[in-house]
Amino acid sequence: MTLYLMAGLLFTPLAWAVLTLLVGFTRGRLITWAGILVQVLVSLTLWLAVSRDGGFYYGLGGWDAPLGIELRVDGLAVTFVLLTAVVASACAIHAGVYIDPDKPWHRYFWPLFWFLWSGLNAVWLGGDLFNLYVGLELISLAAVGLVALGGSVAALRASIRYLLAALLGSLAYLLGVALMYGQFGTLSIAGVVFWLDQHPVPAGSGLALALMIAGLALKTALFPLHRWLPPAHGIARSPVSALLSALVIKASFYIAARLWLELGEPLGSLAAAQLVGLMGSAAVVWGSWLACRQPELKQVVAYSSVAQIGYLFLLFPLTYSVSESVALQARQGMTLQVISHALAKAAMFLAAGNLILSTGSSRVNALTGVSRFLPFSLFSFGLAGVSLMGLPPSGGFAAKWLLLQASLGSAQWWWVLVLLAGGLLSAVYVFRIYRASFLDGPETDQFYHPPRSLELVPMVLALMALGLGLVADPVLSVMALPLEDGSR
Amino acid sequence: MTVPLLYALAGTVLCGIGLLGLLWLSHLLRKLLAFNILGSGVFLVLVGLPQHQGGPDPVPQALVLTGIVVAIAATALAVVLIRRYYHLSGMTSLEDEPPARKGGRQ
Amino acid sequence: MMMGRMRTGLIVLACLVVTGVLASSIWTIAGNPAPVDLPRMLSENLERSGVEHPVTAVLLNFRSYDTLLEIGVLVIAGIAGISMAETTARADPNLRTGDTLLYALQRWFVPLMLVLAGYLLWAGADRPGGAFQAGAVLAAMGVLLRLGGTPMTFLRPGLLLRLGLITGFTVFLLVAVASAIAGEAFLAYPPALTRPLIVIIETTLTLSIAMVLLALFVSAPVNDAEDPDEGSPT
Amino acid sequence: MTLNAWMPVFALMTSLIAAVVIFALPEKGYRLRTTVNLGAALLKLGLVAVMVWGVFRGVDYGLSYTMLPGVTFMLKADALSMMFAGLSAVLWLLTTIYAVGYLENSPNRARFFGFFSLCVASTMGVALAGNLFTFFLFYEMLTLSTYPLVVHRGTEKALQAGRTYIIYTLTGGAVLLLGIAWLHGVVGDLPFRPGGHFGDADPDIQQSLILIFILLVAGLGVKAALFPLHGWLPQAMVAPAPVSALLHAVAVVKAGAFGIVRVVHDIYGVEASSALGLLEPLAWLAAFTILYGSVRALSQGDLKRRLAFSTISQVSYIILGISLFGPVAAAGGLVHLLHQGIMKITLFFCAGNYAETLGIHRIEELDGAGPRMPGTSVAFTIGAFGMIGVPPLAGFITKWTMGSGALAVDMGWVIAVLVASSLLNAAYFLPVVHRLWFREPADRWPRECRWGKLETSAWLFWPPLLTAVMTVMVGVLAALTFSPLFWAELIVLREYSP
Amino acid sequence: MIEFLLDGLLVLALVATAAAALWSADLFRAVVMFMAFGVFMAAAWVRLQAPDIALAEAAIGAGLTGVLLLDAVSHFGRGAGDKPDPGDRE
Repeated sequence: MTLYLMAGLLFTPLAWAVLTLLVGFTRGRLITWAGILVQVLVSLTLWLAVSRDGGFYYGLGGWDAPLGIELRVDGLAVTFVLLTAVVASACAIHAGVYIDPDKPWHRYFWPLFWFLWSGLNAVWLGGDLFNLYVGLELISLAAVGLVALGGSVAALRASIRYLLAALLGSLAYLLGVALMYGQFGTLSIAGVVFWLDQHPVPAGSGLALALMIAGLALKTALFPLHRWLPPAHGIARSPVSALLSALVIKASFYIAARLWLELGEPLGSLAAAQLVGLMGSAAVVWGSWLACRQPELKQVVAYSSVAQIGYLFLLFPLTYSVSESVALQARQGMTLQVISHALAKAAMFLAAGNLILSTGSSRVNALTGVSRFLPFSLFSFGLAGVSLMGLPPSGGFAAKWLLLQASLGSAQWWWVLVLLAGGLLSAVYVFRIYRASFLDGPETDQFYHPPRSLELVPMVLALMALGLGLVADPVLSVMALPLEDGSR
Repeated sequence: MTVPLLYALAGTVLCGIGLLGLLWLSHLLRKLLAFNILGSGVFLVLVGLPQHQGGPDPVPQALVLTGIVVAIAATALAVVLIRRYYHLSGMTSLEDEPPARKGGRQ
Repeated sequence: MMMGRMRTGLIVLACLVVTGVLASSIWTIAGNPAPVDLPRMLSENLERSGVEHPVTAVLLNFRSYDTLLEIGVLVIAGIAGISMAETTARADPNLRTGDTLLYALQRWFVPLMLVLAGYLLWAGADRPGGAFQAGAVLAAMGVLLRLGGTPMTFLRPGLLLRLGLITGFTVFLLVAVASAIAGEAFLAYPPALTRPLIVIIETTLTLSIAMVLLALFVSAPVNDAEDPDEGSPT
Repeated sequence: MTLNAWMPVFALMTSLIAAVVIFALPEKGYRLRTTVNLGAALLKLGLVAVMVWGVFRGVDYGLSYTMLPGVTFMLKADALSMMFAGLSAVLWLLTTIYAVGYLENSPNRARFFGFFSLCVASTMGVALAGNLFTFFLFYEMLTLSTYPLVVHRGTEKALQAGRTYIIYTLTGGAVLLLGIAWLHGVVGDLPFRPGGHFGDADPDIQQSLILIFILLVAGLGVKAALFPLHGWLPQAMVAPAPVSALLHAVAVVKAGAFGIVRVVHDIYGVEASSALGLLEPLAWLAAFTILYGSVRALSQGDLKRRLAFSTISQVSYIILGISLFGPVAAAGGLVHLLHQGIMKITLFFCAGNYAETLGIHRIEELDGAGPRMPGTSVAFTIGAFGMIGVPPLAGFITKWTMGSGALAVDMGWVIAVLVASSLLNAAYFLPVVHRLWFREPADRWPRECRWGKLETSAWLFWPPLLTAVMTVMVGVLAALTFSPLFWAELIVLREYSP
Repeated sequence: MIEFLLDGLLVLALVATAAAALWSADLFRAVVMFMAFGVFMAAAWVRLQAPDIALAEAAIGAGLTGVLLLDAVSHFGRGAGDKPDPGDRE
């Protein structure tokens, strides 16, 4: 059963990429809907299967690690697979209506989209260092292609910048992989962990981890390596921006987090952990500050991504040499933050796209009077904002609460300040948007009203982000599931 | 000190050079060259280090082959983008803001 | 300018530091023995892999998932490239040169390269060589022809090109999923058919790889049509 | 899950669902919207009434489930929560009626009533919350749902006020969150319980307990408009009259005061808090705020601003009451939660009427408005006298009980504070009343009367009269069962002898 | 010993061509240098007993990439802003 599920999970996106490449945009949309159906069903079934009877390793090509490539299918992985299925489908449905089918180059949207999806699945499940590298490259190139689609100067500029950053990041990661292989003679993470359990830590292997995490941090746009992100996420079509902000940057972070959680204790150091945390805090403050000063709506959202990424990296100091319970809280907080940010940010970008569509301008102060004539998209934007501000009962709040508990529990009060200050700063830029939209505008409605389907998608996502906090416990219980047969 | 180790160390030097080029140079084509050199350096490390002990190791060699293909794919794509960018804006670097859009990146 | 110089200095310093640290830690790592001896396991399983050449075995059997995704990367690059392209713009004269050198090159090299590509492909199974090398050579040949001014209409973005791009990938994928449907793991070849399957995959891959690289080479400049981009003020 | 367990949820849902429905309705659907509003309000009133009776008989309404690892979402109805819930249920009905009339043919009504219901839903949640975490959930929800009401007018001034409001409340919320999270880290998840949890707090956490208490009170003090944190309240006056009525009489300030009561009574417990030496400073702070608010009120020329500062002073009665370590005083404070609500909303309704009917905003414009609008002005006078504490009105009951309570725990200085504030109340209310009745009307008012016999639209006319009558009733009938005073004494009984 | 010398020379050649590829004033020459670098890399792979990579490098690294870049250079016109000046960090 699970064999077929896995095959379906890996096969569907790639196959659909092929199919959609052969047809035009409009027909591609139909095919995509079918693919979404399949993919969501498969992901859901797999999630249920794993949450029922635990995770497992899946040796591709019938070869187990270290000779072959092993996928690691545990609670966390399948949860992110499911998350991807939800967010990506939402973006696809939105894009199907949002993107103008007459432009000849838009036919290439679907294949790139599907390749992106397959890359994401490969990363969530990957248990092999080099395979993760290939997955990352798959994602990066697909993302760059999506940003560059349409090929205006600004888009090209952004995408070239993005491409160079991504390439540098993956090379740094690959260099780390090279060192790991030179050191341990295997590429399977589980193998390395297993060996480290028995043996003393060999000298000089810390750099490998450092290089990998540095490269991934660059791909995740951690401050001060964030400068490539806002142009790329700001210039792309809204569904694309949603995909990038919600999922793509999470992929590289996910790898970094996984590496740190498994290899951090032996290979890492307190100084490194604190440094990463510091950069995260700087990202929170600096990103929010810049978000407050952006004249354009999508730039605000993009910089808010820079800020929100900062929270994620608090995972590093909060899991290094702390008590088991604190580490658990930090892990759970990180996971919730990833999920809720993915949902909320996707909703926000899609809603922003709708607002831009209807105001005909991408500037914040063009929103005057929107709250009166098209409250729906604004409402979804606002709800997503609630989650970003970390106000209850949103998933963002649950994440913040757990991180607070973790930092209080490990007596690292300085992160507490960061968390609270970050919440207030994000409130500043979110309320800046509300304020602009509440200003009493002209008496008459001169806005273009987008079709309901466009308005519905972000609303659904935003509501999920908002409700996540209420059902956090069951979700987390699935993510805590261990692998049925420990580490290899 | 063995031959593979020597090449691994040479790889580190190439990494240094490539990194320097990638950070320092502004002309996009040169950045691209730097990226390729950096890649070659990484590949040398990837193959050289394991082969330092016990002879030729096909696994990293296969990995490098994969890596080379990925690199050429990225390079070719980058060339397309860069050429179009030049064609539309007449610029060969990301230095100066194009007239097309202000604001955005601080 | 002062700032610029300082920054340059910083960058150089940083790179030097990175190189130094890297070299030193490589030196230390080279000191201690690798715990897992992969090459031995490899040679033990080699005969089960269906090909004699270990590298090919790794690429197309042990770690075939990597290869699949990597072809995916190549295809993506191709797609992104041709999404920019409009090949008629290639009619600019200075490229359709009457350069005698090019003609000479073409006359002598093109057949040679064809042969070479064929050899590499065929050799792949048991001697060095294989799909990538062959594909690259093929692509290089195409580039030569192209520079020589041969139009190569099939490279115009159209169904034909797109088919060519993904043939290899599709075949690979079909094999992968066929094994899965047969109840094996994804990408597990049935032992009997391993060799022929690998050969088929390699052949189609060669063509597709060449196709992608050529397409990317051809599709450099550009259609001047643009979308208004959302990030920018209107 | 029995039906009883779900009662609080129903009480919450009535207004939540109402909010969603109203958002969904088109701007035009005036009649339908009003029906939904009033229907929901009545239904909620019924539910609350049932629960009051149940709580009195000792039925246990409550449900809880694990929301986060180690954190439960808990709804629970006890005497104190029923007091607040009852207040908001009654006043929501009246305010809705009033608002329908007040906002007749003004734009964005769907938005207004939607957020209005949302705001009441969160107030209900605050009242019914079973532990600090749940309380915080609805407390922040309240902040968010009131913002659109404050900035409803969409003018620069309104947005400015909204800005101040949000900065104050969100910062307060952050502080509160820190306090709650810290407390949770120290002692885990604590349900509200009469008598509190720290009767025997082990000495080594006392230090952090004190700090946490300060954080909590500081966070809640923002909404309760305790002295240094009151800045947002007068500014929020730009909101439409029904909103400021709700904000000041029921929802926001009371949520803050209510929270402080919860912390002192049901988390720390009075004994523990006084043992930790926390109550006395709180009492002093409250006393100072009482006087400060009244003094500032004297110098306000704008009617609503004067009322706002009066609120600042009045709300601190509640805090003063509970921070005096003694049952009688506590009862006085708690009963003021209700009394002040009723009186203050009366005054705001009247202020709204003057503004809406005669375009009066400043006090000196009120000359002779009494004869012109007798009903409204009678209501206003009653409310004002109540505030001053003229027997036998509501305010008198409060002050009397508190005074005797203070004497019981021999804290004489409180009497002085009460007297002084009453004098100040008189000083800033009597002139207004005098202007109303004994000055010559200026004749710049619209002559024609659009509403037949009534002085203003019926929607605006009856609510203030009703609340004025209540003001009298709760005073006169204070001795009866189910009078606010009785209920407050019930609460105190359960608190002081758990 | 002798092959160590040889390897040493090869390494030097690698470094030299790499540097030249990045910092030679003329873009065209830079690309040519890069192709030379590719050839040396191929040699290095042979020395590392990795003939497959050697072939791939020769075909892709030296051949194809070089041609791509040369074509690009010819498109840019060789003069296009090709002096090495401080660039922006990614």
